Amino acid sequence: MVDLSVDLGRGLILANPVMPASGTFAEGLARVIDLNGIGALVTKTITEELRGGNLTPRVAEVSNGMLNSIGIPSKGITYFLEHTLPFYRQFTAPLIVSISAPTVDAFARAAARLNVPGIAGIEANISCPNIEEDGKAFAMRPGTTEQAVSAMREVTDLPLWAKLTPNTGDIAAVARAAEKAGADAVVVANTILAMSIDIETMRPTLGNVMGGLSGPAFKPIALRMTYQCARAVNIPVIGCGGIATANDAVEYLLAGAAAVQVGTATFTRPNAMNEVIAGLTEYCRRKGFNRVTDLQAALNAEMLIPDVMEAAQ
Amino acid sequence: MVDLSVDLGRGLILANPVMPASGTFAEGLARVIDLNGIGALVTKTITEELRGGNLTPRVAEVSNGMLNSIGIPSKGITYFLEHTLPFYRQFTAPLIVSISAPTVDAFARAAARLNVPGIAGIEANISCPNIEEDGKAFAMRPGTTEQAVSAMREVTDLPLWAKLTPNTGDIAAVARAAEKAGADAVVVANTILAMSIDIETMRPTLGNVMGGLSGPAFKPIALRMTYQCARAVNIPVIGCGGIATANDAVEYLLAGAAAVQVGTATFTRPNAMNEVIAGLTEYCRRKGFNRVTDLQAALNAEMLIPDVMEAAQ
Amino acid sequence: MRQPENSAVTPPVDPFSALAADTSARVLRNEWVNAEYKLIVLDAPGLAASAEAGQFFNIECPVVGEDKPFFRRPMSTYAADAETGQVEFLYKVAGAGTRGLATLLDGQTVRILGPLGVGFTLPEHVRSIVIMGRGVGLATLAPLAEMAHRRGVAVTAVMSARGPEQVLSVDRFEATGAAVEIVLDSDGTSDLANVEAILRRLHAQGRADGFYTCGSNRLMLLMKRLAGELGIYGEVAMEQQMACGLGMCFCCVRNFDVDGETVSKRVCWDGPVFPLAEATSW
Amino acid sequence: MRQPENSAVTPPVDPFSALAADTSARVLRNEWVNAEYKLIVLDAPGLAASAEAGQFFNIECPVVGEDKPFFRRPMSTYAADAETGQVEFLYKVAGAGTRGLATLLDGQTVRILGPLGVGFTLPEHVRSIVIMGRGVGLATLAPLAEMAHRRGVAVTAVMSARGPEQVLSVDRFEATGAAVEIVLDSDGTSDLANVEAILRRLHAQGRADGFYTCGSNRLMLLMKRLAGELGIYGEVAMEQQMACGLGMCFCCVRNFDVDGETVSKRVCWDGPVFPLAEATSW
Ligand SMILES: Cc1cc2nc3c(=O)[nH]c(=O)nc-3n(C[C@H](O)[C@H](O)[C@H](O)COP(=O)(O)OP(=O)(O)OC[C@H]3O[C@@H](n4cnc5c(N)ncnc54)[C@H](O)[C@@H]3O)c2cc1C
Ligand SMILES: Cc1cc2nc3c(=O)[nH]c(=O)nc-3n(C[C@H](O)[C@H](O)[C@H](O)COP(=O)(O)OP(=O)(O)OC[C@H]3O[C@@H](n4cnc5c(N)ncnc54)[C@H](O)[C@@H]3O)c2cc1C
Ligand SMILES: Cc1cc2nc3c(=O)[nH]c(=O)nc-3n(C[C@H](O)[C@H](O)[C@H](O)COP(=O)(O)O)c2cc1C
Ligand SMILES: Cc1cc2nc3c(=O)[nH]c(=O)nc-3n(C[C@H](O)[C@H](O)[C@H](O)COP(=O)(O)O)c2cc1C
Ligand code: FES
Ligand code: FES
Repeated sequence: MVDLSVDLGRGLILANPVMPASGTFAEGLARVIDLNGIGALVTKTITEELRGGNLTPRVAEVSNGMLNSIGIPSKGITYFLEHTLPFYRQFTAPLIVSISAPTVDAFARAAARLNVPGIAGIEANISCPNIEEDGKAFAMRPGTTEQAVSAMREVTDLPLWAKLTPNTGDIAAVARAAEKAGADAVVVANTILAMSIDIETMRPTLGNVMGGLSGPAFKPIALRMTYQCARAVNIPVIGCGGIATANDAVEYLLAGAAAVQVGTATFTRPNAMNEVIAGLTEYCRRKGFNRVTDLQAALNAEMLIPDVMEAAQ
Repeated sequence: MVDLSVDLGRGLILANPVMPASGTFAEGLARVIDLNGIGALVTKTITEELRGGNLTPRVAEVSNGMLNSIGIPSKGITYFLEHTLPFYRQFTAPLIVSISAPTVDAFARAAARLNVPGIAGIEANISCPNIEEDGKAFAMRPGTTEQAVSAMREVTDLPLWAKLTPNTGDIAAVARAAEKAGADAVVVANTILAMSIDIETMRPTLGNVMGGLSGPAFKPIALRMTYQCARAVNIPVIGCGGIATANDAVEYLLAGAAAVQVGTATFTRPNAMNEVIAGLTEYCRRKGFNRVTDLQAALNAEMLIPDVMEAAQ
Repeated sequence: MRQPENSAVTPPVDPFSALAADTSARVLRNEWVNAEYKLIVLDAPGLAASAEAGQFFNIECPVVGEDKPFFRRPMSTYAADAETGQVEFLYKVAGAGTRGLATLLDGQTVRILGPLGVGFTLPEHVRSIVIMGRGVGLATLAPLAEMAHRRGVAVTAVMSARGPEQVLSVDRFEATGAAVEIVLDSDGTSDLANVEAILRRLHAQGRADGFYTCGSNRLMLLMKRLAGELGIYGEVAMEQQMACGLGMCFCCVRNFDVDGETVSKRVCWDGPVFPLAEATSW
Repeated sequence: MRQPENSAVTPPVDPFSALAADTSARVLRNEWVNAEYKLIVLDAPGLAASAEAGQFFNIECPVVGEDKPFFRRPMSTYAADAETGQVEFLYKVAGAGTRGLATLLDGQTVRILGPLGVGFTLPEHVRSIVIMGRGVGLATLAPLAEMAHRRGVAVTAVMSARGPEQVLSVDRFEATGAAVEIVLDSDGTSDLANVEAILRRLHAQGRADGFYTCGSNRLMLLMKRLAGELGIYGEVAMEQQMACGLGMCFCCVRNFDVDGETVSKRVCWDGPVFPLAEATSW
């Protein structure tokens, strides 16, 4: 029997390390798969206020991946607590609520409102524009990351995860800032900004011109960032980006992730998370690991050389 | 007849906007295709000093792309001028020499040595580690970019291109710094740092652990950066990243690129550049463009909204 | 407050029962019905075959050569029979996904996720409806005619097309006993004024206490205006690009007019069938 | 100095003549020769069929299901006949690329880039050579035996394998008149001491003024040591992962010992055949 459980800190123990990525999961999946098999449930990002989201088209296909510029349409936290939360209370898997806000204070206000039964943790989507800093995302810089996370940490005892953006030059520094500010885990990473153009209409394929790349095409980048962050911090790193199979999840765990999120893959294979869980068990069994957490230290590091940002050139 | 010629500044006019990306082209291609059909020839990056390159394995396959950690093995500029340059002198396509260096001064020294017949321009690969700044690549920050480019500008009247790295949080700012320092064009972009792990051996697939992602998987990211840079500067932007077909090249030109570089595609289809050139002509004819340069202003911008770094979330 | 302890290994309280399934369906037939459309007949027992009129499936299209569809493609149920376990789609071969779909041979399998979304409803008071569609919209409406027939609701089908070859599934409508009126671009009968005249005549004849439409923005707007003017109940089946088909990604939104307020709804989740009164131009 | 002006539109001075081509070759046969190896015979006229012993091709392997090889795969020329225009490869079905290659059916096409690299040479003074290979290395060496035969050079082939089923292309060697000695793991004859004894005997008999090897690091090191000791000329065909196959990417480097100095060379460009004296362990 392989032990799949993982401890993500502050008393939050998941039955297995697999959960949905924010914005790629909602109530509808319960029509198709048993949500109780999943390690945790993570909501689409919500905001305090009502928000509309972006222009359509909001998604586009690219080579082995997708672009999205959904934005964060949100009915607000009050609506969420009254109408959405009760739905999730029927499941045993712990619920992580993803929140976002345009200012440090608004992040704290939003976090404070989630101290209610049925919410097991908060994922702060700090990959969103900070209107007090020219619209640059909080998670683009260590300083603004630290401010946002600290402000939330002051108002909540729930497990608090910081979701980082890949659109930064030094994600390890941002992860360290989140750790320093009291985050219990970092999620690595949100989508990377990208674009495509329809050469027949000569228009961008997204109404919003640019959008985030996700899916298999993004995996090697997010995996690298997961590896960099796992070496930079002592809190758990939750890997996310292009995971579609158990093999992909194993790569992330070997890179040092404590758990993984499956996003885009659920759109094309609604049962992807369950397949990842089953395949992880099988991999551990075949390779002789009794605990899935053993993978975190199993990377064969004998020839690892110092971590150079520009190994590539 | 479609006019494919492009003016890249400082008197450098190419017969067509298609050229190889540095490090994906060498003398060997002349065995298979006629190099005189190509818009320009761009060498693998050379350095002043002898360099060995990285450990093997140096490449790995990923989903619709590849990772490389070749490094910059180089026989030095003297060897290049004596042994390699004469080979390229037989072709009519202008030769661009890619150089790299570990310090600002060394960049200037290298650039100064290229004022010789048969060299039509310099591409400065500033995506390499700056040993005076903790090993961070010059092109990761506007300041170090400006220093390196200015130093080269002082010593050469050749067309001078700065090749930017995608491993930065704000590539448009870096492009502006290059322009300010006197670059005649920016090349967008070098490979993005990535990783993959062989789950059977539990080792990184690259000897160097991390390496650069290139090929189709990278295209939407590099295209976005090309678009951002083209809006940020008035010098030509040369688009590079995942271009394998004429349609890909058209996307870059519509995004505002003046010319394009084809890299990884040449490894899998040695005739890729010629196919891109032929397809570009055909596209222009079909769409009624007399000059390929007309594409640069043809993006249907009626619904373009302001450029937000985090359009994705 | 938070409840991490009990959140781990407790088994599900109720046994799970799905409302939709990702069925690996076997191709029984995949044939051209005219120059642009193919009909695919699948062996897809279980939940899939219980699909109702107006519900749809999200279909995994095969990768073929340069055609590499990443998303699934939404398709209305053209027919679903819980007894035979067969599900059918009528589709227009357009881009990468449908070109891939068109290559499927008998005996191959294809994953179809469904039934999805909210289908057509026939409120109690509705006894005689007009179904008006164009192009592939008629594929979506055919099962509605059969549903109406089973409920004893009379149907008039107004079928619009470019020319006679593009009129799809007349036989399906006629088999339900529906009165069929065909309007064509090729002879000018499909122009809006004429269609409006037909709809007013049907209403005057007492044959229109429900309007149902799909496949044309122009026709939808006409029906919506007349429905408002004449106080007729109506529904419209909408299309929008989709990724998940399950209400998760919010890519498939359209604007609706709900009591004078503009509201964004997900076509895959709140629809694809919506009250005609709420629909806005697309 | 720089010459942008004249650099633009001047037509090429000499008409271009290629030394290698990316040939779209048609599959004539693609058959299993044992449990692990397949032989593919291609119709590939033009430059491809002019490949010489030791030269290789970079082959575009088809995408099949989950197998999505991105790079081409290098394969030695197993046979190339400029007259018939046929080119053959003998390959071990191992990973994603070769599994894809194995699915090719007669009549399908496959792109093969070549001939590439530097093949075997037979210096003037060499009149009687020993060819020693193991596994798929024998595929690389078979054309050498034929080349030697054409030049009137006598050949002894020492063929090493796990068991009798893994000995490949004995017939090819025998057809050239080569003396064949088979050494096997299964009967212990392949152990290094025995092979060394065989080589020393051949040398003593005057049958070894050239050593040629491929496919085994162990055997290569043995031959290198003996060649050094006995003053025998030698060559080895090397393998290394490749991307471009044309000397452009520098991924296929190995270290060589050139006059006591460690030098990195590209297997695709400087090789794949190298002087045995320069080879180092891989
Ligand atoms: C609920 C619903 C039911 C549908 N039922 C049918 C049907 O029964 N028969 C039929 O032929 N078509 C139907 N469509 C339209 C069908 O989904 C598109 O024709 C199909 O997605 C086109 O895919 P493609 O790969 O051929 O085109 P491409 O142009 O390659 O598609 C590119 C992207 O745009 C999307 N897209 C393109 N056209 C449409 C469209 N009209 N609606 C939604 N997304 C689109 C694709 O799904 C894909 O994501 C339906 C659409 C919806 C939303
Ligand atoms: C010059 C040369 C000639 C060769 N000739 C033959 C031949 O005639 N017959 C034959 O069966 N094999 C030959 N090989 C080895 C052959 O290239 C590999 O077996 C093949 O690339 C494996 O690909 P795969 O997709 O099956 O394996 P995978 O493991 O999926 O390959 C993954 C990657 O590793 C590379 N790789 C794996 N094994 C090797 C290897 N041994 N050498 C080089 N790259 C490798 C692949 O090319 C690919 O890039 C030759 C190699 C070289 C360099
Ligand atoms: C349609 C879509 C919507 C998303 N919405 C959110 C969101 O609301 N909040 C968030 O933090 N991340 C959001 N993401 C990012 C995902 O959570 C995830 O970080 C990213 O897609 C990479 O994982 P993947 O490749 O497995 O999809 C969204 C991604 C997609 C594709
Ligand atoms: C094997 C390999 C070697 C490369 N070497 C260099 C180099 O020496 N200098 C450089 O500026 N870029 C180098 N690059 C980056 C390419 O020039 C190009 O920027 C990148 O690969 C993206 O383009 P592509 O997707 O078309 O390959 C290299 C890329 C590859 C794949
Ligand atoms: S398609 Fe995802 S919400 Fe409708
Ligand atoms: S394979 Fe590219 S240099 Fe050898």
